[in-house]
Amino acid sequence: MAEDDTPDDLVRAVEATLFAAEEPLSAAALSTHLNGAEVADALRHLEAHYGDRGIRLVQRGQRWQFQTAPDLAHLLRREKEQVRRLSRAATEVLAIVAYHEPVSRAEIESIRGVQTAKGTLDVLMEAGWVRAAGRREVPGRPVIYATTPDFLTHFGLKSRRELPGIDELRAAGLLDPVDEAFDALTGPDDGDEAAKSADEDE
Amino acid sequence: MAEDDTPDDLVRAVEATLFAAEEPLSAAALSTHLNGAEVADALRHLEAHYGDRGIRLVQRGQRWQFQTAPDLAHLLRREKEQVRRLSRAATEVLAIVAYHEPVSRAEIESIRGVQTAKGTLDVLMEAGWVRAAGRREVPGRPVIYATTPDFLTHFGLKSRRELPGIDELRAAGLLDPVDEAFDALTGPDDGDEAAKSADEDE
Amino acid sequence: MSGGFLLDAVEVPADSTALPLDAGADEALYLELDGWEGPLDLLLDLARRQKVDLRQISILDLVDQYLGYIEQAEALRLELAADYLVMAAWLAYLKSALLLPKEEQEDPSPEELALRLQLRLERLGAMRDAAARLLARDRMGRDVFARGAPEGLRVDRKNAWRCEWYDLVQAYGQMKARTQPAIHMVRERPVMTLDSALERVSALLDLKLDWYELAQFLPPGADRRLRKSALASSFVAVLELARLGKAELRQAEPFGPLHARRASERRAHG
Repeated sequence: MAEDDTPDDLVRAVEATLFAAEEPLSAAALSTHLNGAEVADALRHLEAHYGDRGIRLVQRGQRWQFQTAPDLAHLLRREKEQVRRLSRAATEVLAIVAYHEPVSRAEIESIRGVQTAKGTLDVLMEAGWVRAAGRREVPGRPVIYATTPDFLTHFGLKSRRELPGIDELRAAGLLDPVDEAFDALTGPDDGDEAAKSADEDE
Repeated sequence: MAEDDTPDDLVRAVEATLFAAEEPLSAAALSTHLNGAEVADALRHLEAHYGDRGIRLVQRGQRWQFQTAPDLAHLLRREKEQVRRLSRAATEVLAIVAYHEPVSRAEIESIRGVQTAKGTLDVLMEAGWVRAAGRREVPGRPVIYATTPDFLTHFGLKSRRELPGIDELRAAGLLDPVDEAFDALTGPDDGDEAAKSADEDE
Repeated sequence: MSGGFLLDAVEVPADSTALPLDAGADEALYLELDGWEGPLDLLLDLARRQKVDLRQISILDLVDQYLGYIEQAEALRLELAADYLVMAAWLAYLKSALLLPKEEQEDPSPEELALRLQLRLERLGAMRDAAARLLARDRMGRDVFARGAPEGLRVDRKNAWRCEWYDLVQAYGQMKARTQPAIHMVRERPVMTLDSALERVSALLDLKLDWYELAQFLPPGADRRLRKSALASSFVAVLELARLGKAELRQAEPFGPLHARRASERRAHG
């Protein structure tokens, strides 16, 4: 379009006015702003000129505005991936969820012997490896957590049964239900049932 | 320019990114945002394309931005008078900082012949045009001041070299301190002292 | 705001060039009192009226104009800031020096002082012009405008978490080991008890009345761990026998070999 090379004064004026405007302008408002000039042709001209550029002149309702081309929207909201290693604490919590699921936070803390910062579970959920899986039907109805399909994918597992070393750990007695504190919390019967039901879940 | 009709993907991306940015962007920042693309050619291309339009792509300091063409100021100004008025003192101090930077307060005062109220520099720093730029390594270690990239943006300067008349002022020695100018004018035949100090300068 | 004229009562003209220095008796005297930023500023203004090119001005005329200006202000009982008066005094001195015959001049010469003043005025003038030209440029927000409603750029940082299965299992095992109740078991190992050492040493000492080195009490062919235990037990055994008066001990020097023998009947009873 040869006419693009030297836009006339009105086209330039419309272009600059729409660019500097803080909100979309109707043709009438534009015209008023530009001392009553007839802006329809200029708008069409600009719309065509910007048709295949990184910027578009678009009409929304009766009002005109510049915006970035829709196919370039990803440039405005870019995501930057940052590879981060899971902290030791988060790894431990993840292991507990994986070996004992479904578990409540209190159970996780009882197994680890330390309080679990809330952020640790959040990190695991952000990573997509752990999800809330309902509530345990005991007083207080604590949220219980379980692993996700993404967890299996990430660690290359078909199922939790494949967790490397789980049989050896069990044989070594490392997965026996926990200590008195845990029993006191849940009651000896509950504890057994929970352990049993966890097994049945698989 | 026929090539303008179909800008390539990189040109469109640079165009859209600069258009959407709230702040001027350096070529480096642009490149980072666009996954390390080489943007120099695209910038030159766009600068030329927008050369005679109602919008311009301009370089201010190391940073690029779109802005309206200056000759259309009369159309846009009526609604958007938002430039703060500077006192004469502030204007003079700003000019002295810009033309002499980096410069200490004592040096500013020696040129102006009056003390500079503390508020004057504060106003310029609050406007974002002047910043403290370290200390001069002389007794007392006075703070020295310099202009900012925002100063260049506001006054439409590509760099300090574009400061109006700076080359002439420098050539005429008008940016040199009075003592230096005096020695240069009076020369070695003005007695022993001048000769001595000229020697020391070497 | 140091060095301003402190007056509200006097009319301020919009244009400072309206200042008439040679005001006639019935002409109104206009003083732009708030306009100057100190005596140098006033001098520059006066010089500018004399000549555009500051290198061409007459310092003597300038001094006269400044002093005349100060006099007029005083006649009007304007309160002048001290630095204006200091400048007036200095200029009066400069004027008299400039008018004196050359040979009576002091050092630095008045010409030198005048030149320095002129250089200062030039520099201030240059900055004043530069400021005006700077302000006259196309300024952002006044003459040119940035985009009114930019979408803005945002970079969302997303964490891609990493963890290896080995870390997972190892963490689990170590954690379990950490929290497991600890049971300490001592490994079984060959020892010679004190009782059997007592028996053994007594039997050997009874064989003959002679000095035995401690090592000779150790069972021949015993492995290293049993020898250690036997050595310790045998040592305690000889000490015990010595305490009971059934054996004598001798050692030539600290850490030297320890010898024991059966106590003779005589000495044992003596």
